[in-house]
Amino acid sequence: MSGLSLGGFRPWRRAWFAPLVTLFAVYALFVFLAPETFGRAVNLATMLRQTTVVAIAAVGMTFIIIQGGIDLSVGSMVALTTVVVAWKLKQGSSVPVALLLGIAVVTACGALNGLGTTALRITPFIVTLGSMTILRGAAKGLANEQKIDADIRGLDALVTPPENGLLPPGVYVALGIALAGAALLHYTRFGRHVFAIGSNEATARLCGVPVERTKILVYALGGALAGIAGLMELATLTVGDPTDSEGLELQVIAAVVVGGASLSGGEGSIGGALVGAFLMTVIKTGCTHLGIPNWVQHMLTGAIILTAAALDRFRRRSSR
Amino acid sequence: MSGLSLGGFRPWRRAWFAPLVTLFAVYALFVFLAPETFGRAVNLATMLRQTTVVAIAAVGMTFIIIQGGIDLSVGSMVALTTVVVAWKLKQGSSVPVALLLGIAVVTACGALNGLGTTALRITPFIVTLGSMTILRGAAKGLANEQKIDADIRGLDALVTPPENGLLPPGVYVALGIALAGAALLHYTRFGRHVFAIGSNEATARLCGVPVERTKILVYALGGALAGIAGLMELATLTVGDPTDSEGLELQVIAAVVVGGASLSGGEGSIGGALVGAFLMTVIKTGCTHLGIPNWVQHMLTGAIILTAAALDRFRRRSSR
Amino acid sequence: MRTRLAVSGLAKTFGATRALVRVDLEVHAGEVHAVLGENGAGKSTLMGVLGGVLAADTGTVLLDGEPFRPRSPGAARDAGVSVVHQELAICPHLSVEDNLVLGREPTRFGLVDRKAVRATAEKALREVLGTAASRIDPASAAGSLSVADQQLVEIARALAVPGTRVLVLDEPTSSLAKDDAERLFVLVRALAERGLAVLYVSHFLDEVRRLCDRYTVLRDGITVGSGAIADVGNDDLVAQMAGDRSRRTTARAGDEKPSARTLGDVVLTASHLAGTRLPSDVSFELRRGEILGIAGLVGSGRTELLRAVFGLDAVRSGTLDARAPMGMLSEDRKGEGIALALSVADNVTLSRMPAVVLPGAQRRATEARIDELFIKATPEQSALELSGGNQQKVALARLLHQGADVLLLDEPTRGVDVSSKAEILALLERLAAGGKAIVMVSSQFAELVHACDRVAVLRRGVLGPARPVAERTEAMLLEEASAP
Amino acid sequence: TKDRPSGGSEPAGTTGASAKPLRIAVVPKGTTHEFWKAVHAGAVKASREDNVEIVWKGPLKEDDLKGQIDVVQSFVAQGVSGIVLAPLSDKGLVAPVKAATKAKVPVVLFDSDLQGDDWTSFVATDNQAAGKLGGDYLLKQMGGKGNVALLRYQEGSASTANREKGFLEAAKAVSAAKVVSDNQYGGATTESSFATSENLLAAQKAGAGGLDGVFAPNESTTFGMLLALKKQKLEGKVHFVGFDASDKLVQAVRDGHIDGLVLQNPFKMGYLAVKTMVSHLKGQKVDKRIDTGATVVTKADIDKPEMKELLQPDLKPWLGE
Ligand SMILES: Nc1ncnc2c1ncn2[C@@H]1O[C@H](COP(=O)(O)OP(=O)(O)OP(=O)(O)O)[C@@H](O)[C@H]1O
Ligand SMILES: Nc1ncnc2c1ncn2[C@@H]1O[C@H](COP(=O)(O)OP(=O)(O)OP(=O)(O)O)[C@@H](O)[C@H]1O
Ligand SMILES: [Mg+2]
Ligand SMILES: [Mg+2]
Repeated sequence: MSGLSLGGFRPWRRAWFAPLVTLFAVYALFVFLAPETFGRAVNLATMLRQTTVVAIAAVGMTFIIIQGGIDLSVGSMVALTTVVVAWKLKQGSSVPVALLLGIAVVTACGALNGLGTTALRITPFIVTLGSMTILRGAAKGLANEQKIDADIRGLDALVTPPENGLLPPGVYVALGIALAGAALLHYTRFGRHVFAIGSNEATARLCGVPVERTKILVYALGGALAGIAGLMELATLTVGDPTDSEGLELQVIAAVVVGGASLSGGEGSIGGALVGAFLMTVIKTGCTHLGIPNWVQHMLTGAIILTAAALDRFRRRSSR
Repeated sequence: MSGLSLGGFRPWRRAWFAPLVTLFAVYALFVFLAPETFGRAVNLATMLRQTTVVAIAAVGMTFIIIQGGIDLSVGSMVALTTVVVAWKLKQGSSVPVALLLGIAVVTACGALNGLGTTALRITPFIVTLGSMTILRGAAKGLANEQKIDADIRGLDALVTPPENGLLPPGVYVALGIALAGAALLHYTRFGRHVFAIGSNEATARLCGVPVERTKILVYALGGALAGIAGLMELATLTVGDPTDSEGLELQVIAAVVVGGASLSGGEGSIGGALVGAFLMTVIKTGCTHLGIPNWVQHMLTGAIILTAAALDRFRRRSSR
Repeated sequence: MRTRLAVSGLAKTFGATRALVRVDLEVHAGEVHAVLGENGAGKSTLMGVLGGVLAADTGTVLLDGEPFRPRSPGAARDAGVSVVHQELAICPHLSVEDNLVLGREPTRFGLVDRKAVRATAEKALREVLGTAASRIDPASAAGSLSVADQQLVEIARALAVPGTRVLVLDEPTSSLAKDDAERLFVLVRALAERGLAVLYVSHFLDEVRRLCDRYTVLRDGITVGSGAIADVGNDDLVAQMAGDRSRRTTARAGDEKPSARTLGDVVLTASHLAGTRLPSDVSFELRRGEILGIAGLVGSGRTELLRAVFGLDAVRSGTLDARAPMGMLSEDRKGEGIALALSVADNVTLSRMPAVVLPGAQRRATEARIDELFIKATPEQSALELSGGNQQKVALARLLHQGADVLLLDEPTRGVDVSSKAEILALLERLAAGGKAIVMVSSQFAELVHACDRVAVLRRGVLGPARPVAERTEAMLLEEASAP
Repeated sequence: TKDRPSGGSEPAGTTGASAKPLRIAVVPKGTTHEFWKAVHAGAVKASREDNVEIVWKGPLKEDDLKGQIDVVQSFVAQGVSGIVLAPLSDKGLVAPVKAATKAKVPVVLFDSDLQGDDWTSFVATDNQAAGKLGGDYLLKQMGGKGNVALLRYQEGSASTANREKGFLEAAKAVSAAKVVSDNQYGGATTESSFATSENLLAAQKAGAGGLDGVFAPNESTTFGMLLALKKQKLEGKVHFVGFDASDKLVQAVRDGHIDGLVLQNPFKMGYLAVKTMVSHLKGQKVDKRIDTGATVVTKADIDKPEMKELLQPDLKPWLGE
């Protein structure tokens, strides 16, 4: 369960197996149906780029969900980051200062989420529902209920493929973050503590795990990653948009859970979350390429979420 | 906890106490700040009317949350109901047929949610996230991606105050539903089983509680009430709107949890949920009356959700 | 005598684990039948099959000559088999009375009949608790009761089922105090007299000897022996359970006396410690190399004493001087003892981990503990898949791995089989000899007398003086604990 | 309407508060699109000229019908003097507007139409005509032939649906042109429009010359499409006509990335709507329909003063930002 299986390599036992199978099946289907457009390498590159925001946020959400929490404020955090950075840039700050400030602000918001669940002991759902609303308001207020149109000074290079390559730097950033996240989760004490708290908080406390500190760190990490996702979003939008990313939280949570995590904590994997995030993009892109109407696309997305989850149940049952 | 305490009357121990205090405080504040407009009786009536949709859906959600589940599809269900009923009416069906069909459709959807959590054993969050997307797609498809403009033949009377009264019939319907729901929850076997499953599902199963059947019934009930909420919504909108009520699920869940329910199940009350629902309307209306900009309103709403939750924590701690 | 329950050739596998291989069992009406075996032998799995929780792979069960294949716990109960499972099954948010009638709520006009509920609850509690029934308020939330009282509520629930033909009790006394257990024995005998067949799982051989008529021994999922209790000695039973496994070093029984140990400096001092509710006045001093036992009745606040010392519960007044790091083992195995979803390796090493965790090193450390405590598990197995006794050992292994100098043990041997219990007590001896200081709470006063250097008695939150164990017997402890 | 207050000094809705100035609620469809900012500025200008108080309040979420109905009901319950409203649905707001009229709170509509005639006046662009204007211009730029795609805005939004309808009308009138995609919705935000646009361009093989022109019916879809074109290095290669303006869009017209933008006059819309309401409350007769017009701005005429006025109305004096 915890990614520490030391026995033989049995991929069908892994959390990311069901979503990966679903992904391949869906991908193959779309390639079959639209080989000339969907099957092109540049389309793959585009889809990878479109996934970066959700993927980066999903890495943070994986930690939060494994730890037994949830973060509904991630969409608002992403929007707030685009606004803060655009606002700073407009004020004439240098790019690094603006970026760091943006990330620092949402990291602090994440830490506050963590404080709410620990010091005030309110359920994470409610704490982050509250901060989702508050941060959305803050973003709108800071931006004067408008898009902030600043010169983003080359930030868009993050999501623009270089002259001689296919993939923009942002995709590599996301991959790097995912790898670092996976290492943190599986090979450090902090990561094991995250699993332990999600699995049984009382036990973890009894074992001397610094439960409060770990939780706050996890939420702060989630915030920091939402901040980086926000930078990608700003690089894409080129304006600071306070209404941006409404509902992103559900996409991110869906990606993580489709990727095999359990909302009751103690289970989940970063690989699975990435696969889940990419699966969503594939469905969306494939539907557009086939000219499938929006409403069918909605229904397909839902059906595929359910299929992946049902496949995952099957894995769990057979591993008993 | 279960609302059946037979000891002395200690309101501060009750789940609805913290939200009620918050409600009174917020209400009084707004009356103080805008006595001439906010304090009018017609304003109270308007607010009650505006709460009916969330309140009716919250009664169903209370059952679902006490039972240890969650339902993200309630917004889509409300929208689907408005579409199905408007579509039927446009086709020339009689009003009762259209209403019954609308409610039957979403009740079935609710039952399917229940089946997903029991037969497929997928977590409720994912099942209902899937059905939220599917039902939204179905509503858009059925409505041809347009609002359905049908003659709703007097249905709007539901939310229109009668000539000689203040409150429209819809408010009484909501109250009746809440009373019936509370009775069902506290005075029947079914209600006790809902609490037992949410408190400890394995134990309930060991004791011969029909866990699967109860769960399916609870989700079906949630669907049926979402259907009735959908009727109220249609009566308000007068058109079948497939894009309606996006994000309603979060409002409803917030109302239930602000009202003292625990998302890990076993705890909750209908009275609390109603108070939670009304609190949200009061904040919204108060902000409009005071001419407070949207972004401040966002922040206030979030802050008040957090305050109510923190007060509730305080109650729980002091009751130990 | 009439055969009430006949089990033959029963087998049950969980994935690759063969929990039951070939189980045969015959229980007569009117007898109390002991089911014995080491941790992980398959006792609870068998009870699960009888109770309709698990479906057997092969084999037959006959109940009064009729094939018996319950499809759910409810069906088993309705067919006359009611079960008290090893793991606590309580709905914490519901009141005690609602728990007692759960699944069988009496109704009137479609509504729950509160009066009948109350009557049923009071009757059931009185049956199990006798005059002590007043200590449980039927209207209070079940989650607020102590583990022992929750266990009693569960027993009362099973007994309250009308039409029961077979009563299954899976380690019912593992968390009960002496007097509650005694009352239960009387009750069980009376039920057997009335013609019930009782299946009784326990690791306490004395108890089994007093209570049961016949026995069946399971080893690795196979029936290896059965007969009348009166015909076998305890050593014989233990040998049947352990089989030819040579790990039992009974030789160690020789070096058990604590006299050889030298006491070190004081590491823990409590003076007039009081918690928010219990305990109310606790003073003691603990040195390295010492095992201090705490005896007391259920509800005397032993658990809360340990929690207050460890810092889990708030301290209202008094002082606590801890000069060395502490580690604690909870009596609530599922709630605080282990993380069920994690692997055995993660559970064991959680309490002390390097900043970077290497799977290989983690496995090696775990394997050492598995050998030390005879845990029937592999490091990568999920803790959920272990038998109750093995889970308890994992929790203990975790504490040992932590390496704290002061160990607070709340019921350390709960649910552990006979041979392992001796091993664990011997291990505690060795730890103390190695310079650790141990506080041990146990409802088994005999165990305290056997393992501790000094024992103090906690009565209604007040801790008496700790006296050397040489001056005390089990009976004296019981007398002091239950003095008015 | 029949309930026009007499004498002109005291609006019927605020009985008992005689000395108070008129209080007019202005309810847009959302608060964050730049379009509504200009409306707001226009409304403020009118309010200052006529010395009335305006309350600016949109639904919390952009384009949320229920939210807007709640806001209107709230204003009626409050008893404002009049409501100036951009209805999110031509049917959904019939009942609240009727209730307002019944409570002697007159309603002036702007931007979008409403069924029935419980309202006093309607101040708006003719959206279908504006869409057709954009379509005609796009096809002219394409030389009257080729493949065009329409990126729709959102399901059930009447004003943009009318523009889309007008555009399709124009496109279908030219037989050499082919509409290759008209069922993709960009959704309410820039981000979703961008993703949909990218996929749309890829699906139509725009990079390989599969697409000659695109049309987007509002600001967020236009911006999303612009970003997508830039991302695929198609800006200036695929003809593109959008709707409404913002700084970035204007710059794109200058750079030749957008052939033209259909402009409404939101400032005038807000201004005239409030003016009309005040006139009505003062007992004057007002027209039932007031057209605020639409024009296409292109690179060639972008620096003309009358376009400047439309593109970068100076909002500072009115909104104080
Ligand atoms: N759900 C499960 N999945 C996998 N293995 C299991 C599961 N439940 C039990 N087992 C295994 O089956 C075997 C028998 O377990 P069981 O609980 O019946 O033992 P027991 O005799 O009751 O032991 P104890 O005295 O410790 O309670 C053990 O090896 C255990 O690990
Ligand atoms: N949270 C609680 N609220 C109210 N009463 C409680 C609570 N927890 C425990 N009690 C009661 O306090 C008393 C002491 O409990 P405690 O668990 O400390 O006793 P103990 O001596 O350790 O008994 P046990 O043998 O069950 O471990 C019990 O009677 C129990 O019913
Ligand atoms: Mg067992
Ligand atoms: Mg105890």
